[in-house]
Amino acid sequence: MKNKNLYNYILTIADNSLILAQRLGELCGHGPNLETDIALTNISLDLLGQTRSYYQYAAKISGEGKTEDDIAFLRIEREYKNCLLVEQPNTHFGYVIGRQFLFDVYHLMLMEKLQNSPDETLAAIAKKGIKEVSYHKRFSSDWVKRLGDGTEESNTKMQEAIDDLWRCTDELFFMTDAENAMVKEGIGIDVSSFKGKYYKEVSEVLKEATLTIPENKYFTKGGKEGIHTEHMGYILADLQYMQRTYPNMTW
Amino acid sequence: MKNKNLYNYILTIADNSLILAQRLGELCGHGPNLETDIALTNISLDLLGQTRSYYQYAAKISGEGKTEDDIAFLRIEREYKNCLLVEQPNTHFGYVIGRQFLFDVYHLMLMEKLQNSPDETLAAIAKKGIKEVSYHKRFSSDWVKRLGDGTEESNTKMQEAIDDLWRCTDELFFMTDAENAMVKEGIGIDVSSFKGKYYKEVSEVLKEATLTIPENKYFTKGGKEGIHTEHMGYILADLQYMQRTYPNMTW
Amino acid sequence: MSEKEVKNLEEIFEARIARDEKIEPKDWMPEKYRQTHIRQMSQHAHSEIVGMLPEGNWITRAPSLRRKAALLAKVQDEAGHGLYLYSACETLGISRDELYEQLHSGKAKYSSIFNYPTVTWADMGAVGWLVDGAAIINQVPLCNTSFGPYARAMVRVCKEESFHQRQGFEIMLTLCRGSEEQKAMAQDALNRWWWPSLMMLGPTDAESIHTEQSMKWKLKRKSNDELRQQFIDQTVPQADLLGLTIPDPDLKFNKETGSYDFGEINWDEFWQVVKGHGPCNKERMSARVNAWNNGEWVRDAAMAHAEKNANKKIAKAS
Amino acid sequence: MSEKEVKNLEEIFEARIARDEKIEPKDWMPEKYRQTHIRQMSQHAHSEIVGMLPEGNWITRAPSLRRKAALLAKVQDEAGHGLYLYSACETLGISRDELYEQLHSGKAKYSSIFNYPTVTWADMGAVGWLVDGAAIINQVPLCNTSFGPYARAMVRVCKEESFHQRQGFEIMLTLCRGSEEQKAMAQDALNRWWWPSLMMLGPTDAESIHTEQSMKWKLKRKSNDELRQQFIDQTVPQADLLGLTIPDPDLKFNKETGSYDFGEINWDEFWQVVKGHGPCNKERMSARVNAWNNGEWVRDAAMAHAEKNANKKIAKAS
Repeated sequence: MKNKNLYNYILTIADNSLILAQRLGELCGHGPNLETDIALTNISLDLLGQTRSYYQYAAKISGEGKTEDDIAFLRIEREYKNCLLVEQPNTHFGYVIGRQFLFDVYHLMLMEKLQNSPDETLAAIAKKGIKEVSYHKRFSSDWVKRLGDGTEESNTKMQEAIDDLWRCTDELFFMTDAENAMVKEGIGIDVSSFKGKYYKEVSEVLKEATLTIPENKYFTKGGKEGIHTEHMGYILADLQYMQRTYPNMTW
Repeated sequence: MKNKNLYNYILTIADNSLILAQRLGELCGHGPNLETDIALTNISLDLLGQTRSYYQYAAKISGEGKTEDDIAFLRIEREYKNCLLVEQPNTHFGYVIGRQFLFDVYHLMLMEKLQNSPDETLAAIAKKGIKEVSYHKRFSSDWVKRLGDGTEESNTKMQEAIDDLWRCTDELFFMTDAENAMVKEGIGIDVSSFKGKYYKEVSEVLKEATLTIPENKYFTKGGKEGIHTEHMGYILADLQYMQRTYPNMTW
Repeated sequence: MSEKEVKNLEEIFEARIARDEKIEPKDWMPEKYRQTHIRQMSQHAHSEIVGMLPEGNWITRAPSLRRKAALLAKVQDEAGHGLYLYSACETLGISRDELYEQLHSGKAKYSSIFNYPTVTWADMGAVGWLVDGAAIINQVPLCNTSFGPYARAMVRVCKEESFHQRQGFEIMLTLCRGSEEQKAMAQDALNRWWWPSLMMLGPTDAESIHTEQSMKWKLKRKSNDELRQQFIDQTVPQADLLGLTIPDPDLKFNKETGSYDFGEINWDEFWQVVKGHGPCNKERMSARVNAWNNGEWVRDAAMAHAEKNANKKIAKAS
Repeated sequence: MSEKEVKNLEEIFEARIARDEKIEPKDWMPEKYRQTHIRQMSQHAHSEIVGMLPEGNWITRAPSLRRKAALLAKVQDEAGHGLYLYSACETLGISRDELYEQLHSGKAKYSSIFNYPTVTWADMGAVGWLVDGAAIINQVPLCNTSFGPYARAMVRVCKEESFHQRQGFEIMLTLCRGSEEQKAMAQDALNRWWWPSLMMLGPTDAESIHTEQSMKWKLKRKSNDELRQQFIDQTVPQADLLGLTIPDPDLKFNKETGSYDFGEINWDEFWQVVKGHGPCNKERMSARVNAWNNGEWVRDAAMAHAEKNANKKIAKAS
């Protein structure tokens, strides 16, 4: 493959959307009310749409006759490059919202930069994505505030989720080799450049939600380099089930 | 395949052991105390051992160069012939015990008949199995009594599990085509012959456990004909994960 | 109101319906009309919500990204249908919480078809093709029913359902044009969903209650048996197109009637499922009740937060 | 007891240990001896119990029936080890519930290695080969430790561990003789488990506390660094046999010492994991605490049932 770095760079972004969409897909029909059920499905659909655009592009540049589905379904676990944050389980609604919020703030900042990439395809996907991700962020921040500044129980639960998920935030700004290479080529985004802005914005929302900003300085990482949590294998077992069981078919 | 009926007959018995072993395997390390953890793992191991003997025999008579693992891992869902009872989830420990108990009573009665089958291999597997299954039954009946005649909470939970699982009991005595054919050949067991005995014995234990014998006369079936509950797909997604992802390898 | 006055109002009301005028929530209506509509619309809404579950079961396992997105969108549409059907109910003076309470306690029914498991991917095709197909036949006449909010909701629902139905058929078509395994999967799904789909059109006319009154209020235009015949006549040629066999040895085109004769329906099974003893009744109800119970703290928090905000605004204004 | 009497008892006690006599639970022992043994044995027991989790993670997904059975048996052995180590602790006058309480509250430690995730099937090989390998090196000397119940437990534990270690190596060997993907999987597992395994032998001697006292009581025979060197010297040739590369560019055989020199260990990572911030500390602890909490009603029921039975017997007897 000629553009190995670009290919990997695309997956680093796209796999987040795929795995988060998959996690949200598990919830469909099980939300706390119809309105949130619909909203979360909507977010899942947006993310899936983005995933497809990225993978179609990656498939094209791979030059190996790959399809979006080959990329989505036929890699081994170590080849998925999503961050650990998006694979965290739907422990309770606080976790769903916390995960979404901590990802959305990052995601929007990334899209805002990426829309100016000289790579026209990536820029176009990002441009379209900004509208969607802005909505996601509004939804998740609103719910962080509702749950944080709701009842005592909801405050405890929201705080628990934030405390727990916090250790996955640092990885968002870890630069993989593919990212560094694409930054060098002027195409990719130096995510570490908006790390400070990220924590500032996140902290403001948490403060408004009357939540405590975690002080934990220990973080986990590995996802972006393909070393995932023990949750990932089970996600993939379901995700890949059909393609693995019935290979080489049209659906 | 020459012995298609015998082959299917073996699977009808063996798949129960496989799927129940798999369900018990999920629990390993998560039991209410070490002693039950060890005991349930032990049962899982016994069942897995039986499964292997059956599948090895089935592989041999299939005459298609199949291995025990091909049979265990490479069928599609509709080809698994286990009853619905064994695929029921580990909702809580009462369900684990209830499922085990309702199966063990049946299983022991089946083994006791099967040890006299003129098919020497089946008779030998059954003979060995009797010792194991007797222990399973003792363990599960004891726990039904402990939980039934324990605290108010445990009584409620055990009753809930029995009430819920009851509808899966009738299927144990449903005769598939393969079973009928093998009964005709004098090799298979007419399970319907000990249905009355089964409900009598189960009822006695439930009574001793101060539990109410369910009066529900509506039952579900389908598993023995390959139509499973919605749980089954997820069981198989995990069970088959490695063999489907990495086909044709030695482990 | 005197008995005579009521009688008078009722006559005016029935006359309006006869003239095809729409009844709106603020209009006077007989109590029985209100109750019947609450019952039918909420049953319909519940069916949409419970109906999300058998299809939701395949979202994480859909075999391609395109199918996954389409399935997500479909299940989301169902949630949307539920939402505006509940809203239509609410115009008759019952709250959504009360309606849920009726569902969760088993007092309210939902379509029995959703108590069957979705066993393979092909079920996503069969459900769309057959279940949505039968639903449309039930629902199209309701676009002209007498109660305005219900009629308007049904216009939108039917449009989306018919999209879903085509999508389901297309899944089946892809399978039938695929490998042997795929075709077998499609046939197997048809085998399992055919009879329950026929039952979806309701009990035979002889057993059906509510019919006469419902006809007058345009909640029903044709009898269950007529609708069932329509469904069969429409579906058999589609099965032929797919190259699939309808699992009914008695199915035969009748040249005299121009319709298909068909075999006996297992009504015992129908009533067993209706009474709560189908393959998945318990699972469906648990899933709904769990979602509701687990969501309580979230709904409470949203309410508390909204109150706090309202109080802040009042404090600011004063 | 006077100070002098205590001093006297202590001297007799130390002399017994020096003569290689076993101390038994009913014997007099210094309080510090008791406490140190409770701490070390319970830490060991906790490690067995928590250690069930990373391997338990692959039971449902083991790639063959034979491997599934072997893995189940192995995890069961670990539960067994936990059981008799807890029993050995109990002989020193602490209950299993108290020991669990110490684990669940984070007061008691367990081996840090179990805070790493088992990412692929090859990890079942690597854990057996490396982690059990390192454990044996730690534990073999304990078969001759001074406290009788601990020494006897360790004899059995070591026998089983060395079986597990061979089994782990055999998994690796099968992978290394397999396809390219399998070999890559094995190498990847070695890459991830190598350094944590070295850390398992404990902090460098300079940082290690408790050492001198432990040597005297035969809770330790060699220093951490000596044990680590022994592990490396034993394992490198095995890696060669497998055709795998140890992920340490500084690893080199030193002809003078007859041992392998090796690169610097990332002790920051070690301390981060020890302090509770490893990749899976939270998951492991939640799994244990959840199992315990979810099991409370079961344990209560068993107790209540036993009491009822005992009362019945008394009633019968009287």
